[in-house]
Amino acid sequence: MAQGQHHIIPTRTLAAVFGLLLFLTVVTVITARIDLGVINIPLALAIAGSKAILVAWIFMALKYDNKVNLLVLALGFVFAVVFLALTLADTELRGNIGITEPGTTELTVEPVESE
Amino acid sequence: MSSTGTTLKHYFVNHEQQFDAAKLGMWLFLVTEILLFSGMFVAYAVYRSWHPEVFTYASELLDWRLGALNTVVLLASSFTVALSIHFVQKGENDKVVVLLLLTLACAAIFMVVKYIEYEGKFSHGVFPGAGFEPHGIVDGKDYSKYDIPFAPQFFSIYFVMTGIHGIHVLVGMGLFGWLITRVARGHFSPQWYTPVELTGLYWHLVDIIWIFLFPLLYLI
Amino acid sequence: MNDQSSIWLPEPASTVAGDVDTLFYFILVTSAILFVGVMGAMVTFAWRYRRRSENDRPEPVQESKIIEASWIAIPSILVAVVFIWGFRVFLELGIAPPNAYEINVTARKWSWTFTYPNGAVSTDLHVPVNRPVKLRMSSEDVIHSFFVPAFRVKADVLQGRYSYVWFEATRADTFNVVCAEYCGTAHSDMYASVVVQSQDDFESWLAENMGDGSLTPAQRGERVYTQQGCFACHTLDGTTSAGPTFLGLAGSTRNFTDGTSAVADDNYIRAAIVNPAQEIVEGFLPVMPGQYATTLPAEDIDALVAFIQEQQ
Amino acid sequence: MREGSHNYLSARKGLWSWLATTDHKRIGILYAIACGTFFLLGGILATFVRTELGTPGETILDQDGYNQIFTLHGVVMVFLVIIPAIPGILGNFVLPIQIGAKDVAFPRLNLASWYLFMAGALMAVFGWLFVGKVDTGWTFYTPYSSGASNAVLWLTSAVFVAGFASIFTGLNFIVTVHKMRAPGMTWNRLPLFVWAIYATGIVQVLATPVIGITMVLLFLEKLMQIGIFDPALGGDPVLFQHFFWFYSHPAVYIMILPAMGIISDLMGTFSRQQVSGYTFIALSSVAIAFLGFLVWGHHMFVAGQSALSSIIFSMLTFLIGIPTGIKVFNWVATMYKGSVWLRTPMIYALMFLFLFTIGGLTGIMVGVLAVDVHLHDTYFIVAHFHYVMMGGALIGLIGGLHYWWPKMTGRMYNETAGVIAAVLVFIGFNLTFLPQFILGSRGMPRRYHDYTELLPSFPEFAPLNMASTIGSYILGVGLLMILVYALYSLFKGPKAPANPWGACTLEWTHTGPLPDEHNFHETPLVTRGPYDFHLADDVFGPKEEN
Repeated sequence: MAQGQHHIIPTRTLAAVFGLLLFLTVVTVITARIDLGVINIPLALAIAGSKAILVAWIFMALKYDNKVNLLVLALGFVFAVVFLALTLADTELRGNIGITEPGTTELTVEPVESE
Repeated sequence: MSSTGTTLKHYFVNHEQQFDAAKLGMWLFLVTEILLFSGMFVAYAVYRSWHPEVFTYASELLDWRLGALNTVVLLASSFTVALSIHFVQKGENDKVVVLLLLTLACAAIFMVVKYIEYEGKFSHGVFPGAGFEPHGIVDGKDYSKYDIPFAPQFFSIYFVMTGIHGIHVLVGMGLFGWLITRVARGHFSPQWYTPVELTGLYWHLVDIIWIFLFPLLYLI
Repeated sequence: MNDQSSIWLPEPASTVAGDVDTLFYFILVTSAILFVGVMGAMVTFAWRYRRRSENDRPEPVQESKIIEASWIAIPSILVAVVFIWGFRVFLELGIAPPNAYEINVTARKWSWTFTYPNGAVSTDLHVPVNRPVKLRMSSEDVIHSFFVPAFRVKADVLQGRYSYVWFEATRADTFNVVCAEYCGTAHSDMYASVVVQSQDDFESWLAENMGDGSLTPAQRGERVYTQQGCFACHTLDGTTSAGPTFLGLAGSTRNFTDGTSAVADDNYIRAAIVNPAQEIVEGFLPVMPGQYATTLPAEDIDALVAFIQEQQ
Repeated sequence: MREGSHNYLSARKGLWSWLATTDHKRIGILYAIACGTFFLLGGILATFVRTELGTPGETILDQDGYNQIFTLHGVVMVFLVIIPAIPGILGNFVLPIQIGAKDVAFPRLNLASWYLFMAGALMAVFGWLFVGKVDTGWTFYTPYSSGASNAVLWLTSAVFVAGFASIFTGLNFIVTVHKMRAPGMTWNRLPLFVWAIYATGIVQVLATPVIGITMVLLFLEKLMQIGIFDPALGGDPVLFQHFFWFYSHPAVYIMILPAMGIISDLMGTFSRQQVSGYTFIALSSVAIAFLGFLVWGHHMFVAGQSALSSIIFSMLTFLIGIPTGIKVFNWVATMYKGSVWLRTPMIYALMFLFLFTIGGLTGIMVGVLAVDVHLHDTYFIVAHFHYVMMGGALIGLIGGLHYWWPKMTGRMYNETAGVIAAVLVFIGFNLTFLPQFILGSRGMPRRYHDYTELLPSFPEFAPLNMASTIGSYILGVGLLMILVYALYSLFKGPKAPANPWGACTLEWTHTGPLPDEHNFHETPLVTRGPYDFHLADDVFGPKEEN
């Protein structure tokens, strides 16, 4: 199979994806301007995530490619999230086991009576 | 990648294997870029979760209009790169040169906008790290009001992230310049266009990183 | 099992040390048995199946599923037991009893200082025997680590944050304190000793140390001003930083962002420390941390107020 | 097979044929020379450290000198020897031949990796020698490292540059294994050494970029005080430890997985038996590569991280401890009903099993939350990681070097010298590090220049340290002996036959005494597994009915 057999992505698809990306950019700017409280960050991340998936799936031709490349990209993100999640598991919950002043111990383990 | 077009390296069985190998190698390199930036996103996330009010307050100094413009410019450059791969697969090299020039132009605009942003900040004392002492009034915002604890952290992370991303854009521009000269000299054909494809993949990833950077820094 | 002091662990001298040692010996013995078993198998196989002739080719061996299943299950169970046991003892190590006697520890490049609630300061840690003691530790520069091998307790001491360690000494004796986190040139000279005394010895030491140790409230306020990092936002020389300067603050009238104003007497200053977000002075932002109400003992706050009032 | 007139060594001549080579075998030799020299440097530094600690009080180094020496010992041994060595030397030389390929997927990138590695290495050594002697330890913990002298910038950029060599090597091997296997070389016919290098490649590609960004952030922290890690500026030093250990724990799997690959091959060849649990070992290598990313927090149980994250990290650490243990059982089971041939490579393989099992079991011990509070940052940890890193990865490397020495140099080394050196290394190693377990559990802290103050309540520190120092001298002598007879064999060693060990992986069965420049004349067709000795009639002649 000579190199030329590679799938050529039609320009219409590329243009459609580009349009969708621009649209999503406008959406994310608008939604960020209005204060939606706590869902502001997840929403912005969701839109950015979908834009990223669009770029990867079509522009980077993952759709037409050997799926190992998709696995490699997915692994990249998975380990970035692992790094983030376990670091936040530390930074978010610090100092609540050592101090027994009232109100600071979220872990409901009553201290062991020293015999 | 010798210049005589469709050379098949002796250690590969056929073109297909050589092309797939190059692509897998590029994807693995892109994963290292993702993890490089993941470090900075973790720093951003940790400091934002510790000081959300300082981050939202300090991000008011970033001009989201320029950020949005940069996003559109990068998306456009991604689009032109994707088109250039489309036409190099069809062998219409003249269109490829135009499209790559357009991509280079977009990248240049991106860097100019970034220069304007940085210039605006540096001139008012907003530096990463120790040099941070904002002053002056710019379109209604009194910069000296932004000198609060942990604001330096926000701007340090902002400058490190956009700085390293900017360096990647510059590297991309260099690659496109090199690519344009080679396309002009007719090195690529529908049978062999690997460098164009790989540079395109690299550029799309630089765009994806900015897609995440823009909302996190400028909008929320 | 945990009282004999074998060559492995120093003589236990705290309540929690016994549990740690039992767990340590359990793992040590199980590992030893496992190790001897594996090495025994290795040596017997190596000897029994040694090569007889140059090109003999043994038949391939069919792996038995039972052995494979067992050498997955047994280590998993062992490891689960050890994890849960370790987790329970870790909670014991982590949570200090509420009635613990609290002492402040400050680590700096290459020495320890211990400050007692009554203001006594000493370079050796005197503690009463059979009473839980909790150490609230912070460092003035790099990371150190407070480690008393006899008590089996250790915690890194960080700058700008408190870390805690608690123990209950069971023997009146003197034990070594070492720094377990590399902290520079004289890391290996950063010694102190824990002097465990009977209750009344401890009290008499405390009383007689109280004399030279106590400072005037203003001096003590100044130490709190530096230790708590107030200098980061409040200067003493009149220049405004993130927060108002202390120079000339006492007695001046303060007008607030909501238009009201008040004279800065001692109650106002105390309220500003304990509940900063309530009234914000014109031209400043509500960014002062609010945890001083819980983290600063009353004497420290009084000392700070005295210190601020002195800044004229 | 044409006689050796045209093998990879004699095909081209001259220094330029080495410095500009893209032949994976020559690049392997280049790595061998580089890593060998750095190992010698690291070893000399280790002798300094042990001589200083041999007797209480100041012996040959003052406090600063001692701190600087152990820092360079750490940096050289970790970043310049044990991480690049096995993938660089044996991975480069053996992997392409074992899968029947003519070369790696990107040969020029392979050479570029060597130059990047040398650039990083020279920056580190030059920086330490001339710019300023760094004394922060190889872990560069802030705020000490961000406050120390500017020489730290040299070491951090050296680690950054050398990191890329590791990334590109890993990337190269993954693509090679995916795309360039010979016909018939299916995934379950890959030798276990190839599986191990493949898994290591995954770790190298996924983990090394994070040490890159950590070094950049430390560089900026030091240069511009960006205040991310320095608590004086509002940063958090524990965050630096998260960044550092997110790379450095997977890095220990970059060190040990290739050695496990070597041991699997050695056990197979020298027991002339199927490696027991082939699929388990292959898949668990890849599983360890991924699980290795979940456990870094067990370095920070006392560092002030939240209790919940310590508990999570401890639990995940045991998840990864089990497959490693089961691999050891499988290796021992390989010898069952085999035909064990105790030559030097096999002696090192058995020594690996002995030392690595001790290292692994003590690893479980310090993975337990409560026990680690007492043992963290003591000599128990020093002994543990020397047992797994030196006892594991380095002994594995030495075994591998003996095993592939005939194929790399066309010469046989002296067998009796090999055995004597192995015994010396074994005795020296155990005498050095077993006392350190006891030192550590009794409470002697790490990185201590002097322990005279502790002697009154810990009198046994002096004899234990002295024993450890004597042991380190014996170990040093043993290792030097290997170097001597290895160099001797280069010139005076007898010519090696094409398959001296009766192995049946491709590098032994399908190449001459010295492989050709392009490994094979025609790409081999693979018909059997790597350890199917009972089918290997081409190696042992027709099977006589006994």
